[in-house]
Amino acid sequence: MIETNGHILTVNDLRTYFQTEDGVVKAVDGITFTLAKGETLGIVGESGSGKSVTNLSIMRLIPEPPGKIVSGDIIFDGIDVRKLSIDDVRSIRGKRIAMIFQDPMTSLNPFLKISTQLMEVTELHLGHTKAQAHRHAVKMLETVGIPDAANRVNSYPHEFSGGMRQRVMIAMALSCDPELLIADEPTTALDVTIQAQILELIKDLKARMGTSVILITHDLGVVAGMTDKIIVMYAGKVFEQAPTRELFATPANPYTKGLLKSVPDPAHEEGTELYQIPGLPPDVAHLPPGCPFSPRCERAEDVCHREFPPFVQINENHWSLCHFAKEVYAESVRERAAANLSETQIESHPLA
Amino acid sequence: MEQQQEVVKGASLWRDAWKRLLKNKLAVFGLAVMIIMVVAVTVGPAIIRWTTGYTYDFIPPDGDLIKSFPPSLQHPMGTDDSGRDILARVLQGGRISLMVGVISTLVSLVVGVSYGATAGYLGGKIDNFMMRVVDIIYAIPYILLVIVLLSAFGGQNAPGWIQSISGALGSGQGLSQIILLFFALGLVSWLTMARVVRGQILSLKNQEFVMAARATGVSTPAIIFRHLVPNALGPVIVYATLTIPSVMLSEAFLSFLGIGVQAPFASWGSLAADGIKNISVFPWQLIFPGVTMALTLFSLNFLGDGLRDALDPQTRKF
Amino acid sequence: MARISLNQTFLGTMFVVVSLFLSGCTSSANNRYWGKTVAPTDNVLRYISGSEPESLDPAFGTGQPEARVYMALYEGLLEYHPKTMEPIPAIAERWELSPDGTEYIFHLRKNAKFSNGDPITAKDFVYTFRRALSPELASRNANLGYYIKYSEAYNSGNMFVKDGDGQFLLAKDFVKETEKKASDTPEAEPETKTESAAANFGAATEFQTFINAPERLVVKGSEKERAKQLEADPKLKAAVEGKELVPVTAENLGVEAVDDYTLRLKLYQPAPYFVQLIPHQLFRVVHQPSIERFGKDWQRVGNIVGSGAFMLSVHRPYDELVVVKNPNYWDAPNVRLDAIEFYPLEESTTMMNLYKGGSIDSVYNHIVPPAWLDEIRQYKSEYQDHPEVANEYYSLSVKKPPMDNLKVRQALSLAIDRYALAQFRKTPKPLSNFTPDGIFPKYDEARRKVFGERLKAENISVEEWSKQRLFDPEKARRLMTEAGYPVVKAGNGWICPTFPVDKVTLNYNTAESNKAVAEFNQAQWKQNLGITIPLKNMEWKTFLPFRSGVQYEGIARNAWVGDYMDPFTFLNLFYSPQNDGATGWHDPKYDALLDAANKELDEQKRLEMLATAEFQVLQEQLVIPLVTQATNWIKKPYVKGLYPNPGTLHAWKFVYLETDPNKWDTNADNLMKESDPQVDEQIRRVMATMQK
Amino acid sequence: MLSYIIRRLIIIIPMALLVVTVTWILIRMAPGSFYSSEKKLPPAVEANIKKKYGLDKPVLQQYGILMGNIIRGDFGDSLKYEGQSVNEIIRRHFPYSATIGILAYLLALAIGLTAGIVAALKQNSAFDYGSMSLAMLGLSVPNFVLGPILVLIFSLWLFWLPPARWGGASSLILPVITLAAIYAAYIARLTRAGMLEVMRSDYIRTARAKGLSEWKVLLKHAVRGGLIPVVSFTGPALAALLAGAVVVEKVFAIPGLGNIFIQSIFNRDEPLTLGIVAFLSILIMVFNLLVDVSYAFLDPRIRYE
Repeated sequence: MIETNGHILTVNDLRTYFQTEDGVVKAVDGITFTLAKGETLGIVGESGSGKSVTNLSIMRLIPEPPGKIVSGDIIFDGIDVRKLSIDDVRSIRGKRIAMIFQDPMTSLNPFLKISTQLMEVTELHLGHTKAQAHRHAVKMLETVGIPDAANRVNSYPHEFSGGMRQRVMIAMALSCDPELLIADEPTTALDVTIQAQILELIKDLKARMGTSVILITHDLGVVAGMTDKIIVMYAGKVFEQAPTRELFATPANPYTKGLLKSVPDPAHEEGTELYQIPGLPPDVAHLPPGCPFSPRCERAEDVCHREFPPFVQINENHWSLCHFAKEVYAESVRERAAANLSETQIESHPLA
Repeated sequence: MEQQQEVVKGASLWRDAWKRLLKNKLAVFGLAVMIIMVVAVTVGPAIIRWTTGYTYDFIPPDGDLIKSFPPSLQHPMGTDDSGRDILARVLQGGRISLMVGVISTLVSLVVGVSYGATAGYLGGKIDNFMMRVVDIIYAIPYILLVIVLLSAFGGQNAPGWIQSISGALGSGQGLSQIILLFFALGLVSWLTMARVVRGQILSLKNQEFVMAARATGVSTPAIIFRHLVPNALGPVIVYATLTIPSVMLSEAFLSFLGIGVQAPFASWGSLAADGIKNISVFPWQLIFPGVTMALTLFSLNFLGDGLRDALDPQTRKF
Repeated sequence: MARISLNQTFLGTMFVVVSLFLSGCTSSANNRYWGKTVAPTDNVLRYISGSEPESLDPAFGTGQPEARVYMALYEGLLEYHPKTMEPIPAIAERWELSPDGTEYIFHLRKNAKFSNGDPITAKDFVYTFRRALSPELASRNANLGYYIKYSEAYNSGNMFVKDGDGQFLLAKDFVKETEKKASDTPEAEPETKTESAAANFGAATEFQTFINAPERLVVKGSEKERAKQLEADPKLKAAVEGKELVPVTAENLGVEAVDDYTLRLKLYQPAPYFVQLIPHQLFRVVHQPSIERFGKDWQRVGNIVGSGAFMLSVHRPYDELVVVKNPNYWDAPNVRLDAIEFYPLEESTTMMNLYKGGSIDSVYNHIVPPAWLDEIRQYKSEYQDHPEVANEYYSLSVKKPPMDNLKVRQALSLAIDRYALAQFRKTPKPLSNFTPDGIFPKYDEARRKVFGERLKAENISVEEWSKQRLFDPEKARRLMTEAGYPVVKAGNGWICPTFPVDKVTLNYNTAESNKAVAEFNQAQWKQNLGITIPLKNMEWKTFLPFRSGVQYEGIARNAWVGDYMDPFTFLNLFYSPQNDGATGWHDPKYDALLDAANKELDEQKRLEMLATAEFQVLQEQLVIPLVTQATNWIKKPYVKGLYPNPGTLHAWKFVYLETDPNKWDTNADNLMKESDPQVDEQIRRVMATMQK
Repeated sequence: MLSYIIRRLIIIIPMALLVVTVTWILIRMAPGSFYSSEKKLPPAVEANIKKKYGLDKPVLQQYGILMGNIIRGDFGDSLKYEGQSVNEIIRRHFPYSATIGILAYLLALAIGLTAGIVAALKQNSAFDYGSMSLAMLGLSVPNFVLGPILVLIFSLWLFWLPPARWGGASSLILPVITLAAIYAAYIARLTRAGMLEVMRSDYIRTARAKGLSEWKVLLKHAVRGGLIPVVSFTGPALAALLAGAVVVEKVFAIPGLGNIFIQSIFNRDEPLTLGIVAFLSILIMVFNLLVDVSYAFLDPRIRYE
């Protein structure tokens, strides 16, 4: 048993590389974070930034080959997941760590009934008989708010709407009462109205069951009201890590600032153009020598193009990967003061 | 401006596919073998004739030499029952086999793509009717079709245009029969092509760019052939590569039944069919044409697979 | 070049590996026999008979595959001699020919029975003949019986013409002028003589009076065709107008059961060789009651009643046909095999595999691929070849240019090296004549004499002349040049730029051997005349009408297997109404010569007349003769009494299996000359009844 | 669903009649007739034959009679094989083709599925490359070459198995292997491709995330989707196999329907050709229908109206 310090999950210097035709892609390159029991962590980043790979690595679901976890520790409840046999990993998957995926349209097996897919989890992990499993499945569907669950449990996925399917996925994930729930962009593929419902559901269930949650998203708005702390990823690296409020209030990284700026604000004056981070997400296989964000960074200087930036600690819980982290932080603090935003006003941020 | 961008994008798509293809070792092997084959069958017969004097139809006048000799320096692949140089015959046969493959596939491409695309785009009753026609042709014994075609249009009965093609290719009626065979095989193999294309078009036709084209008043044939067909080209090209070997096998089958290419011409299939009869006495009669043919089909299949992966990296369908 | 050698290295390696494997395996086989050879444990012959029989009705099936099965199931008046194929006694013990050669009397043995035990009498033969020739049966072989008086008229559904006072009009009164003239050749016999001579042959009966009466006039049965016929002949039209037409019936056929054991056959003209046709399947006796009872199902196992040494026990079409010994057969004690399993197969490689694997004992002819012969020939106890009553030739379309030019035809023929061809095909013999050599010894003699006389003027011996006809490229080039297509030297070879190759094609039907021969001849013409004649192969049924209708341009592959053991079966191919030679050539003189020869009762004279006809065919170069075909045939060494006779048709009752390996055939160069005491004694006994 | 099946079944009949009609026209266009042979028949004999088989009637009338009989299910008697009805010939020879066809398909399935699934699971392994190269070889060697080579090895060198003919289980081994080879190769490639595609799909990731074992993921979640291409291939392939494999039947002298069909064309045996064409086209269409129906069972998303 490894010392946990009350953390349900500790990820230390995780590196997951992919061997591709274009060379080695360092999808995740030295990620470190911890997650306390009952805590919710948000991982934010553009597509390709490595956030999904991080979580697949935790579950050891990286397809091998071409992928490989090159180094790092993944300590889940005192167990080093990386060192487990694949059978032992399976006994954790679905039972102690569960996942919800981005696209509920494709994540459910179209060939099998909902009941079958729900039942097999509890049959496997909880040793349910078919009857028990069936009852449990119905109960779980009711829990996630599916009307007429007793009948609908025998339907096929295609007979459900997208939102309903995601509810089914959540029901499936929570079937064994897991200690950690990883929700990988759970709302991206859904209509805006449904998005809110699903998020509300996750929040609600988390509160009830005390599960720790990792919420992966590219949408800062989603994490604002849900999470305790946030990791911002870019090009396989953690660019900034901070408690949610602090990150929103005083970001210490130009990339985070850019992300925050590009969130549309309904209160914003009409006619002004929406902010857009210039350029495209980087080709992870061919990163520039310096800071990976430097080509797009408005305040990049020579050193940024030349040297890889340091991971600067701003305060106890706030880190930023930037040559000018302190400057950016100071700037944010200034801006915040100028805007005279109160803490309560952050709570009422349009996205929260 | 917009169009230009499209062109650039299209070109890079092909360039990417080409790059991916070059990374696939088996596909590159297949491509290399095919290039070598094509070059060999194109210039090979002339080289052999020039260096040794043998041609595909040269039967020695001396009765003692009219039999099957094992491989030697003089005849690297040995000779066949009639004392003809097998190397010369294999190279000549390659011309016909590859031509059978390519021409029949072209016929199947032209007919199959237009037919399938039309059926798929028009849809409804017309589609249903057109596909039933395909079903019916599919059920008609194609051997009968070949017999009727060959007898009705073969030899002196050949229509002028076939005779002029065979004249242009430098030989008389023997070739016009072969050309008929190309068409007969092409007429059979377009059916599957039509089905493949129709399937592609069905899934494409409701996409936004078609709606857009329709909304701007583009005519139906233009939509089919300028907008839909180019987008279905990937699977079509892949399927075409795989059609070549299957047509070559069909030709071999017809040769096995004795209604294939016209003597003294040969194809790899007919050489193998002849060789298999003597396998226990003169194995070289089978081995050389057989290995050459298998190697070619092998390469074409690899190339087809590689092209499919290169053109369509996400959905690696069979 | 570099590439080729690279490719060769790769393929060469493959080749070495495979051939090492091959040689390692073949050397382990025993050397004495070819393939697996073990003494038979049961008394059953396993024989491949060719394609699936079209029918088990001997009057219906036309091919040799059928004939081989019929020879087990049915017997006729006479049977083929196992070696020579001359007719020998079967159900008839002996026969007599009337002095005028138009009437046969067969004396049937009294103990002959059908397989169900019913006795076989002359009445059964009358039924058999009438049935075989009936238009309703529509047998494709029916014309083989056309020598029998009124059979053609009956088979064609024609009519006699009866005038007011009940008299029938006679044929001799309506002979057309042209035909009369043609038949006025010096060799022709006066008709009256034949009629009087036949009058008192055998027992006098009422039928004999009718059938010996002068031949009645017949006209076409169908109204449409009759109208056409009468239109063409005003004299006939006038005579037939208003007269009563009486259909020719089965009863009018020249076949009569004089008593239960005497059968009389009346021919419309002398045909001394007709007896050769009597063992033919068309005339093998069938069982009337079962045919009438079961209708079209009479040939099925359980229904079928045969007359041969064996009877049907199993028939699984395309798989096997098993016949077992018939206990009711008159000569049953001398039938040696318990059963024969016939396998209908067509793929020669498959047959050779079955043979080598020891699954079969023998096959029909032309099965050993020429390429295998060098190896198989060493096993003399198993492999045999022998000249066949069959030739191979190219028909020429003599009415169309350039084949209408005799010199072109001769040049094409002389440019083929038949020695090399025979050497290449291994078993056939080069053929300079049209009728196969070495099959009809008496005819060969007559031919030598006749040809010698004809060639005296040219001051050349027959041998020399024949030899030159086999290959003479110099003369071929000269003739071609004379014909207006100069052949000139070019480099090492020859060219003939003006020859219209686009007007000539060598057509042949799909078959491995036809292709090989065609390619050989194409190369010969190319090398010796500088002419590249395109080849064209056609599927069989496409080819047939194309050839027989002389639709082809130039050359068509042809071959003929004699229906009976007489040169006439070959010379008949150029007989105008027949034209199976497919050349488009007609000559009334030639027809008249053949007619006259067939009426000739003196055998020697007749053969000389036939030889004269053949000389004309050769002089006109209507066809390019290639080879005398040969059987090419294998049988296991323990199979005895089976001979490579000229038709490869075996009288099964002489066949037996020898279990003692010491008595197996060993190194017999020619089985036909080997004596087998058992078989010889059996044949002698059968033939003894002829002397009664 | 039921009404869909019935509708599809009903349309089979007119389609088969159309196929028969086109085939009939082709036969009539082809030169030669069933009675043409080496010997040119005398006109009287030819007239007798034409009369006997009703060929002297006007062509349209012949067609009418033919179609009338066919609609009643009577294809008449073979012209080549006297006294045997077409129905009887089909009934008699179909079982041979069906036996080797089904055995070959089962063998092909067993080999192809195993090889394909294992190759997909061990993608890029030696087994994957080995089995897929073998499959490619199977697709590149014509069966008229493979069959005789097998015969040479097993019948003529080792004397283990009979070289040809129908009779006993041992005689089935070589033809079944010869016939199965190309199908096994095809199925292996289809299976591998299908499995690879499915194994990459999201729902397989879901299944894995549940903690299911690889085998369970494979058998419960992947196989159904992965085998759909195999099923679409099975329809036409099985129909073709049942209909007889001409080459194998010729090489091994098996009295199957395929060879008889080809022979009937060469013999111009019109009723037999038409009968077999009708039988085969119905067979093909029924199998295509079966495939479509089995999609509905395999894939709950598919519904036929």
